[in-house]
Amino acid sequence: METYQIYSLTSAVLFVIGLGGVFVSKHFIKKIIATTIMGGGVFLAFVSFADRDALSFADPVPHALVITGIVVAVASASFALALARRIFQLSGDESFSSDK
Amino acid sequence: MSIKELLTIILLVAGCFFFLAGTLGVLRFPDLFSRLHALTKADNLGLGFIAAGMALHIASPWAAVKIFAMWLLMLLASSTSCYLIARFEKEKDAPKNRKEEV
Amino acid sequence: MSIVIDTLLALLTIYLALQCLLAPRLPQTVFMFFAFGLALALAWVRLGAVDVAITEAAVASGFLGVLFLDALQDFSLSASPKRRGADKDSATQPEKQGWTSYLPGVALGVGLGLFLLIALEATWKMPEGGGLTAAAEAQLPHSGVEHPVTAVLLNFRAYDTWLELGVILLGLLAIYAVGGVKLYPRHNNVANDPVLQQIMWFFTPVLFLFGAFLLYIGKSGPGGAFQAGVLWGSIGILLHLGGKLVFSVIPRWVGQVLLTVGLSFFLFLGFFFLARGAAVFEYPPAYAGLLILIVETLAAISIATTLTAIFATLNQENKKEVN
Amino acid sequence: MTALPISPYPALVVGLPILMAILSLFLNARGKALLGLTGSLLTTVLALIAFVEVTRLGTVIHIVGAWKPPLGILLRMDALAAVFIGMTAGVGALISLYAFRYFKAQDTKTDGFPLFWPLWLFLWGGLNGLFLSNDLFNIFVTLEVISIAAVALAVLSGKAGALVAGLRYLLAALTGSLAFLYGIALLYGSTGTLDMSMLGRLLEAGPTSTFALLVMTLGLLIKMAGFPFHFWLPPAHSNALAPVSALLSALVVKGAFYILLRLWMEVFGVSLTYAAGQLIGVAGAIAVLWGSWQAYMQTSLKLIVAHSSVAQLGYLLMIFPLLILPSGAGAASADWLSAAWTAGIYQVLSHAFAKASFFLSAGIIVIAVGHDRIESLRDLVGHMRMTAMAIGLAGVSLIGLPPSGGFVGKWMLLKGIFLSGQWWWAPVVLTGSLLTAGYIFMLLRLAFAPTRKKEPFQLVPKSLEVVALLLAVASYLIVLPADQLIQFLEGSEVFGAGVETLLKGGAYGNY
Repeated sequence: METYQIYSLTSAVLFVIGLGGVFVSKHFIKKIIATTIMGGGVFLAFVSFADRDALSFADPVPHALVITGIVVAVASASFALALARRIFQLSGDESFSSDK
Repeated sequence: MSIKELLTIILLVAGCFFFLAGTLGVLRFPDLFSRLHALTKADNLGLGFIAAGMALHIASPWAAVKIFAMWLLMLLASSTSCYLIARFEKEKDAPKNRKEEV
Repeated sequence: MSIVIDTLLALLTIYLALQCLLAPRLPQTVFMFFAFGLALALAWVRLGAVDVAITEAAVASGFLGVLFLDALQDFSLSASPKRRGADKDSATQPEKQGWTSYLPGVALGVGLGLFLLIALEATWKMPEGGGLTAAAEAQLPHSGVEHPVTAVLLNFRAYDTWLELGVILLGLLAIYAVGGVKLYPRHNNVANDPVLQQIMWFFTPVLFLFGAFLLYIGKSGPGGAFQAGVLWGSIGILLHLGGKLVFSVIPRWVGQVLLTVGLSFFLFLGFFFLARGAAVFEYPPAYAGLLILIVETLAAISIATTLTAIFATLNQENKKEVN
Repeated sequence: MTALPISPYPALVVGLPILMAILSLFLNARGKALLGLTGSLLTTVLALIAFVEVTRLGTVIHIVGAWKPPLGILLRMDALAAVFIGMTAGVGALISLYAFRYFKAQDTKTDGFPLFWPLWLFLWGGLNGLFLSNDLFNIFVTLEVISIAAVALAVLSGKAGALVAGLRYLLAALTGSLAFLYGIALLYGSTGTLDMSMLGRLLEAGPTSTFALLVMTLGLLIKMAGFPFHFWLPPAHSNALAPVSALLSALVVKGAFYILLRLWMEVFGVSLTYAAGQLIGVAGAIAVLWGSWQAYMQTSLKLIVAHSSVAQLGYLLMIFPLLILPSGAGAASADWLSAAWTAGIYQVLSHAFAKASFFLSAGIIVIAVGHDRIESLRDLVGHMRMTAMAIGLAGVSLIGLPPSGGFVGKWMLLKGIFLSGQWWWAPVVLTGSLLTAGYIFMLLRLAFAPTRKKEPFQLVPKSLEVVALLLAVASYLIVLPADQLIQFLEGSEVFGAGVETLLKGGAYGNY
């Protein structure tokens, strides 16, 4: 087993953990963190392929994509956090009410 | 094995030992202040040993300066945050304390 | 040996991710999140992606973690009566329901398990695509920089990076749209701790220098606009926490210029070349290096300002809640 | 490498709205509104020029930074993209006019939600970028621009209900985007390119491409509120401000549909099976029935309209099974393909115009009466003839009665269904139409019913009513150039010949 294979398999596991977390978690912050974990899995997949395709240096395109992706994900997550905090301020809710 | 390598290994092992001790302290000590104590003192020392070991291993003056600067910044940051957490804890008289549970 | 290290690191990452979601209390979740981010950064170093590791440690784990930590004060300190015991895990909630209430959970578990198996098979049996390493290597001399990742980010796929700067700005606008805050808040409790003040004044130039170093080194090695922007942004956050509010000191229009200068200069450059008959973002090779450095500097300034503004806005919400 | 003509317009229609958004940040609330409106109109003009350019030259491209794919990003404006950009321009311009007046009338203390304008211009730039991009990762970034801007617009009112709906929407959209991105990672890993045309040629059938198809389809279904994932749409759309609801339902969900169409037709030619098409068709069919039924059961006007969006999006999913041939059938004999395509396009166009008109009318009624329970429609005809007419026309277009655009869409869909022999979809289309007729006529009955006790109707600016009516009328006017439009679409590579090559060999295009 090569190094990149370990991490690409890990990426699939992380993605599924995050996906499950988004559905199962109750608290807003946990849901947001679950999307971040999902994102971590996706980015790990990209980078592990970059390592596989390395010549004199690792494939730079996935690295650039992941940097872009991380920043985009952080922007969305901080927006989600702002929404969650505002909801808490207004109504005191920490989770969606239909989720029991 | 040259004397340099031997020294590197000794330094790294010592660093790891202090890190381990610090972590053990964080996990096992009863209250926040002693935990902070374990965390910052032991870990700073451990980091110092590891930094010294790495500097010896790389053996280039420029790298040694960088590693030393890294250690110094870490020291500053960790001691400041230790101080701030302790002050926050001291000023707060309420018995229920969230940071303690971490 | 390296296989063992990688396997351990992979298992640690998975363990931390699970712990992060399963931890019973919110503070634990957030601290596990920090640890998860650092483990992921280590994984990226193992995979040779130093740029990504710096970005992950600085933006995803660092900045986002700080935001979560800040939010923690909001959620866990106030014991509002309308709280619904949301911290608890779904399985531990002793509700009086029959076995049918477990059906959705079981179905979800089975579905996720199947999904995981297919995902693992798909990753395992992936054909070799070959990637774009060779193409990037061939074009690298024409890009104006020596570091391939910077070349891809700011030249080959400059359009993506431009849109990404837009996304950051948009994120800030979106946070304003949530409402409940004045645009440029005025602080009322100034932290006048001598140690904090001293450390603030010490770290400000150090962080600035280190950011500038990363920005400049991005031309030839790991580093660049995003990493530098986050470091500079952390200056703003530090000053904000120390009671020196960046946005109430500078005039409003300066703040607006700083927020948008990266995105708008990038766009201006694109339109400038378009007007001269070239494609958007088509830098003439002779000036490419210089133009990229200018774009990166301005982008880093904008990123730093935007991150500071995001933090200041969210932190102010919290201040309002506590006071 | 490619003989397609190069044009600057693809870059301009993305750049201009975002430039205007940046500029508007420097102004005060009043200036933001003025500049926002100017920017919208300028973007509309530019988009129409670009549309004409495509009708004149055929597909035009713009190679960003002059770096050719696979390393660089290609913007490609073909007939399909041109139609979507034109639709965005048409609907967007009218909604901008409405919003300008609406916010002035609605909210005086904050000077009418000034953040609407930069957010909407960002959204517009993102949509145009999405329609033009030929690069999967770039599509992901534009999708994120769209999601963040859309959610920010949806929560603009700042009410708790809107915020909760917005967070639900944002989390769903984030999950969808990341699933989409995961598919991109797998595709990049197995082919080493992100360019859609190249992917279509290089992709080989296997577990990886099948899984990529699965996650990307799921991700886009979440984003376009396809059946099992429609939960976020009704609260988000019904809680937003009127112009925002119109934008969200007319334009934003169409973006995800557009990408789904492109992916299935251009990239995943090899991994598609007959069963996959049937599956997505079933999801669409359930959405049609469930959404229509839910709409029929609602008692508030905006919720009716929002649930009806779920149903109308279901019709869009139902064209997918028609586009995949059963194994053994030759593409040459499949003469229903163009009918199915046209059905999809007309459904998108008519839904965009009719639904926008519907939401804007609902906004007018909320101003006039103060709430949006359906009793508020009582005696609407007596008080606001134009709004009543807009609701009537838009409703008829949603049902799919002639001579509306919705009729062309549903007629073509039925034609495609019968020609392809997949008759089992036909009852769904008809039942959906009947249910739609049920709730539309319920609304119209109220509108015509005279009241004894006069509810106080507030005065509503006439210009708002005119815009809503114009949008409703537009959903009929799109029928007039039907012939030309269909020819225009079939002449481009995606349609007609393009689809057939695709279905034969999974290869696309001429470059």
